[in-house]
Amino acid sequence: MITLSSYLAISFALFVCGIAVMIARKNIIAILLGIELILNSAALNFAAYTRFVNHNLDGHIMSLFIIVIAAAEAAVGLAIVIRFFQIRESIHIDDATQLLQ
Amino acid sequence: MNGHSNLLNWILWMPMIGVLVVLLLPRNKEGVIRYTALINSIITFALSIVLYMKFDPTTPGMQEYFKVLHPWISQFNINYSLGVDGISLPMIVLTSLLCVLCVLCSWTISKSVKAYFALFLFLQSTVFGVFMSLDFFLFYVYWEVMLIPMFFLIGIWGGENREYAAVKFFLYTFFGSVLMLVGMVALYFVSADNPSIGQNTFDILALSGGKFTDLSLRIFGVDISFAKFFFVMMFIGFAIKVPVFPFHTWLPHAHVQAPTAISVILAGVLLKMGTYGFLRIAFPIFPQASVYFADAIAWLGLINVVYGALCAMAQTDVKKLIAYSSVSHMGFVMLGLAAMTVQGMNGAVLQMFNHGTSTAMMFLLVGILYERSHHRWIVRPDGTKGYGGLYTQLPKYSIVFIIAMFASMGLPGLSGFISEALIFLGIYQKYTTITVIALLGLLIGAAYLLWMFKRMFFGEVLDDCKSYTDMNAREIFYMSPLIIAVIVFGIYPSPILDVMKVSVGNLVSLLAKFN
Amino acid sequence: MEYTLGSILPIVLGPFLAFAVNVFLVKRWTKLGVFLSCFGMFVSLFYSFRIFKDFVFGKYSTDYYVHKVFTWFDLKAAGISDFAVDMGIYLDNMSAVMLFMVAGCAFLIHIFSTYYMAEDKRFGRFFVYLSLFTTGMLGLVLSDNLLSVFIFWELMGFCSYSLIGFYYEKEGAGNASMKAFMTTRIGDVFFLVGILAIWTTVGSVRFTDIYAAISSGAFDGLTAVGIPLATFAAFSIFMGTIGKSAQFPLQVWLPDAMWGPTPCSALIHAATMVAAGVYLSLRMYPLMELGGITTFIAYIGAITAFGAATIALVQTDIKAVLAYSTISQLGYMVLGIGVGAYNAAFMHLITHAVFKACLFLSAGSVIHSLHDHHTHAHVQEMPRMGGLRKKMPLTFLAMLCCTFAIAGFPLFSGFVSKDRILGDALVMASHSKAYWIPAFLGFTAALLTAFYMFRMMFLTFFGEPRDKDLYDHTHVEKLSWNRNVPLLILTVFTLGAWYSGNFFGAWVKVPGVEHKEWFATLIEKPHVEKFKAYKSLPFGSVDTGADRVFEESHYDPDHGMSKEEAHHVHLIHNIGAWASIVIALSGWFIAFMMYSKRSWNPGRWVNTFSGWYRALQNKYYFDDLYVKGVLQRGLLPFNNLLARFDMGVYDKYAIDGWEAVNRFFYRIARWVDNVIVDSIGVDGTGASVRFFNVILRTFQNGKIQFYFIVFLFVMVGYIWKLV
Amino acid sequence: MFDNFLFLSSAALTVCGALAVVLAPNLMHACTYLLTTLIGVSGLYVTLSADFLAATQLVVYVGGVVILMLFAIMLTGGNDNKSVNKFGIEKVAPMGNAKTFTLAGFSALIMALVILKIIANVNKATPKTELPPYETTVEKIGELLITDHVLAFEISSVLLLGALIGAALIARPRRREE
Repeated sequence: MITLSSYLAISFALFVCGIAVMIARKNIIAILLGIELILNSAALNFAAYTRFVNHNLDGHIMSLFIIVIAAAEAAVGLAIVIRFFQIRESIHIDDATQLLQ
Repeated sequence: MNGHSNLLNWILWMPMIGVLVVLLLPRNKEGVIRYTALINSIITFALSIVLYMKFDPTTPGMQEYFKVLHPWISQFNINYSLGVDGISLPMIVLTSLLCVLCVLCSWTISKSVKAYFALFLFLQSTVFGVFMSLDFFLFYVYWEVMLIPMFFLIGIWGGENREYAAVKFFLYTFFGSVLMLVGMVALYFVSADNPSIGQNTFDILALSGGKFTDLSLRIFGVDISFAKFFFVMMFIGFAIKVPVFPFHTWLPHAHVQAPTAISVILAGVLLKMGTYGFLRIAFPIFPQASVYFADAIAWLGLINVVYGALCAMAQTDVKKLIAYSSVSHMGFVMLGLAAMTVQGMNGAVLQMFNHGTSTAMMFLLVGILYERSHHRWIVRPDGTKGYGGLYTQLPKYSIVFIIAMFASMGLPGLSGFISEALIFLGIYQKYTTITVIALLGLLIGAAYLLWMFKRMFFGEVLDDCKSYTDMNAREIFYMSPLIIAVIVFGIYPSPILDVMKVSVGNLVSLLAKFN
Repeated sequence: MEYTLGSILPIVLGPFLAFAVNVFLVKRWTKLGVFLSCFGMFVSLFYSFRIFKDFVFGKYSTDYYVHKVFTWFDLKAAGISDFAVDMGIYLDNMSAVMLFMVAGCAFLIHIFSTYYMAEDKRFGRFFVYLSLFTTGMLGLVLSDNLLSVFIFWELMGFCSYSLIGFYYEKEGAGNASMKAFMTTRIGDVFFLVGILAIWTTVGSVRFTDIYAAISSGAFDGLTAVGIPLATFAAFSIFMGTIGKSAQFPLQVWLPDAMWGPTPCSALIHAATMVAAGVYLSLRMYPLMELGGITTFIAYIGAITAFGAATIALVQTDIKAVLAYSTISQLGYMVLGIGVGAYNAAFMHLITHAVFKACLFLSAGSVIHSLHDHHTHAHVQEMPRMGGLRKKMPLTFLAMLCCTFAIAGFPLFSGFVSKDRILGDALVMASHSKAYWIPAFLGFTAALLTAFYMFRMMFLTFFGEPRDKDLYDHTHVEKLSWNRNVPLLILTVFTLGAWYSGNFFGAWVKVPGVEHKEWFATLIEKPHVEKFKAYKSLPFGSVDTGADRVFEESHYDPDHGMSKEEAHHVHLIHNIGAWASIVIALSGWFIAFMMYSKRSWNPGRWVNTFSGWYRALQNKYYFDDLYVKGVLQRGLLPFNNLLARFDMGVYDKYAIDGWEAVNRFFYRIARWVDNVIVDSIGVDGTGASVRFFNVILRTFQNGKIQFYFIVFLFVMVGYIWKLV
Repeated sequence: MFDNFLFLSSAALTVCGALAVVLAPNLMHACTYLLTTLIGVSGLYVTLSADFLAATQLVVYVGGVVILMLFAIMLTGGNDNKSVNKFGIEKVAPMGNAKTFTLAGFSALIMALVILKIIANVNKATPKTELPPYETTVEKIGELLITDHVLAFEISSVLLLGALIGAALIARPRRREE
């Protein structure tokens, strides 16, 4: 029997994995991968709730926007990464310490 | 007159429309941007003339016909409320007039034209906001927002020491407005306890009329009259803008460093915002305290007159000299305010207008000269003459300069005289000694101007000056409205006096109740 | 005669419209502009002559006047104020005479200027100023109140400034014009104080209202800055006279004013503007009397008359001599006011205006003719002249008549007026010891006047030419009408007969000749009581003053005196008159011996009194005192100090110092921080310090992931609380 | 039945992919595993009757974002043989070490606890209702996008545009000054 909880569980797994990636990895692109995971988990939640709780399509719209934003974020984020790489010749997250100064 | 008019809204937002249009234009179309700004300011001026025409000079107080009132932040009873009366009308007309001329005199600006005109029009709108607001909060917002374009206009387009001047101007006025803010908030909280108001409000009209005479404050265990305490706070806030003596030092820096058009707006309009603040806020809200402090205001005004004039005499930089002369002339306005008589107050408001025109002329003229010579020294730091024989070299320019100079020193037949005579007549009734000393200030006022004129204009033409060209058509064009204003209002001041005398009389009678 | 707008206003509007139009014509249509100026002046002369005729030959009582008012602007607000500033026209005998004099002189000088200035490159501009100036002067004469007097007064000051600085290529012209304006402005400022005092007390500055207020005692018992109000106001207004009429101690500007073109010196600095100061004092005479400053006025006048005459003794510049003689003569007028010779002072004003204008015009023709071919400049130095009477007989004639007039020779106008002043001074001296000094100075000055004027005549027109080269280059004077006609007309009016029905003056009564002086009949001190029930007419209405029907003049020199007193006065007057004649003749004689016959060597005198001579040449060091002493040593260093204080000390430390104060507080805070943190560390709580330190350092490590973890945990905690 | 199969397979794909992303030692591989996860999520959308979302997921993520990432990985790898950059740091960034993985595990565990607590509550609170039948959502979403959510739609379009331009601007190689 597929219920809301099953979707939530999957989304939970995605989220935790995303968190883990974000913390464990030192590579900026890998961290971006983690962010994608987290975003997907959120989008999945929306869709699941739409299906099981309230039956209008607002959740879908929300998911759609999340996808849009994720795409935008990926584009800008990767651009920054590339720029960063051009400057520092590295994509190690601990090199990005400009905030410290 | 029945019905209702949105004219004030139009005047207030017209420059903002201009800002939008300018921002949408491409950066390299400088000509289009200039003409946009010019047309916009001319439309604004035309609207203000319409306002003047439709204005009913017999009504004391705010004109119902022009009132604009919309709730803004209703949780705190803050309204977007605009109004016009005989005191603000001359200022609105003056502002819109000067802005047209300033756009014309900024024609030669070449450094990021788009940003300049956008900021300039923005500044114009905020100044209108100050002169029109009837809500203290709105007034404060405009008062503060005005600083931002001013800061950038001085800081980017100014002279060699512009950052210092801009920061100084900003901090100085900011300090003053913080004090004003304290007063404003205090009034807001007190107003609910007042039986005649009954709710927390920022409405200037509701607050005014001397409703806070009995309140007292306890600060460090000492009872202080609420009105007196906050009057002093607001006094400092406005006095910085005027500027009154101990707070005057931002003015020479800002005036000297600012580009010509901004100096004109600074001296012509912004200084008047301070005295306008007294007339609109400090005096009506705390009439008793105003009367109590009248002596002090008069003495401060006197110091302004004499100190400004003496300092002006020692200056070797033309623009600085005129900046100090502004200090001196605003002292006359303060004297007129301190007199609190019909003649004095009317004279003060008239002087606000007249000083606006005459000092604008002076600054514009110095700007014209600066465009030719790229320096402003009467006597250079090494002791040689900076200018000489300009009379021979620039005949038209000299004639206009003479008119501006004599208007500034109050020659009868030119605009400065009537206002100064009225101020003196008003102040003499109360303070004989102060009048006599202030008249000496008038004497020194003539001295430094004539001395400057003599050093720059008489004698043989200096070699440096031989390349200067006389005023061109554009310059004559933008000087001519001021020349006409200075002469016409010197001979026939009634067009201004008639619109303001009832409103001013109203204020005087309010103050007289507490005398 | 009924006066309406149309018959009075053209007097002022003529020159004013000429000015207004001329401003736009000055560049292109210079000739037309000049013509317009002269035409405007002619219109003005025509209308003022009509008024003059009505007042002098019409059958009006001595105190007949026309007064019309209109509101200039007002501050009327219902229930709050009814303040209004009224302007108006006031015509009485005095202003009628004055009007005619001003318009006449101005017209003639306009005509003369078309000759004198024709070759000047700023020919048109000169007439612009001249028209504006005449507007001011005529407006002043027509004014009915002190405020409009002040307005026109300042307007004239501006014109005077512009005309003195007319040759603006010269540095000296700039200095002179500034000096003139500033010095007179000192007086003007006091004048304004006086106006304010009167306005506040009386509620109006109309002459008639002031007279009424004086008679009703409005000034009684009031004080201002510690002295009686009437004295304060009178003194302030008299300061205006001192400034404008170049009286001691503000006399320094008038000699420098000679930098202007000569016709302007004739009009402004001899005939009209400087006389306006005296005119003001005459108008305000009741106030001066009430304030009790007549003795002071007499002293000022006498000192001025004497001092200026002494300085004139050593001048070599022909215009400078005339300038000092102007100051000296103005001193006489002021002395006349001081000794109560109201009528005589005004008469001297008129006669002096005529002969001094003529003198200046003659001097102008001399200067214009003498052209140095080496420096291409006009020559004004008398030592380079001499023997000019052969080359310019007409000028010589005119100047001679004027010299007779100013020296006080019988039959000429100066005798009639000046000797009355001296006579009255003598009468006053016989009453009060305080007046002996003014009277004595007055007579001495008369001697000096005769001397220096004849010295000028001898040096210029007689003897052999001292600069042969210059003399040879001088043309025989051309008979151009626009030079000669004004000179001749003015010369004719230097005769005493025009002013007095009696060639020997007023006070020498020839038996059987009726007392017929129109001047003495017309001009009278204002009787203030008469103004009590006074009403002014609005401007549009027709004058009904003629209803105040002809009334036999009660003027009589003996009026109100006892018989013995009248006898005494006559006696003294006679003594004064004969003394004057003797003095004038002896002045002529000394000059003749020194400069014509050359029997007495003036150099001996110079050597004997070398200290005095130097003092005279330096104008008693007044210029040095004012310029070097007061300005350069006093005011300017003080100003520099103040300005340096303002920017260098006050702004730098008191204002910008706040930044330092802020930094100071910041340092204190940091220091306190360090000390407390350190001391706690020393006290053994270092662990905690290190702990916080570690925490802080860890939090600020700049690692994004760390921030992320922290953020995550905080959020988690928050959600935990929430759920 | 097909539902269940689809759900189970998609879920497996998703979870396994995610775990692989966490554990993969090679970035390229991690990216590929992300691809599987995203495809799995797309399948889950299908089971949730969100056909439009599923399609979008496939097109945008699988077709766009992951490709972008692959490009980025390739661009940042460097084409020279040096493994150390000018700052002396390894060029190919480490994918994490034992310490970081411990930290990550610890954090994830705590997160998991928290989220499980939330989910437990949710599970109790959600009513069990009859599921609506599968139907196409494209039409309705389209309608919603231009009616109720038109503002958000427009803003997101502006956002995308801005992101596009911004990304192009940021990543553009600059001319060297010298």
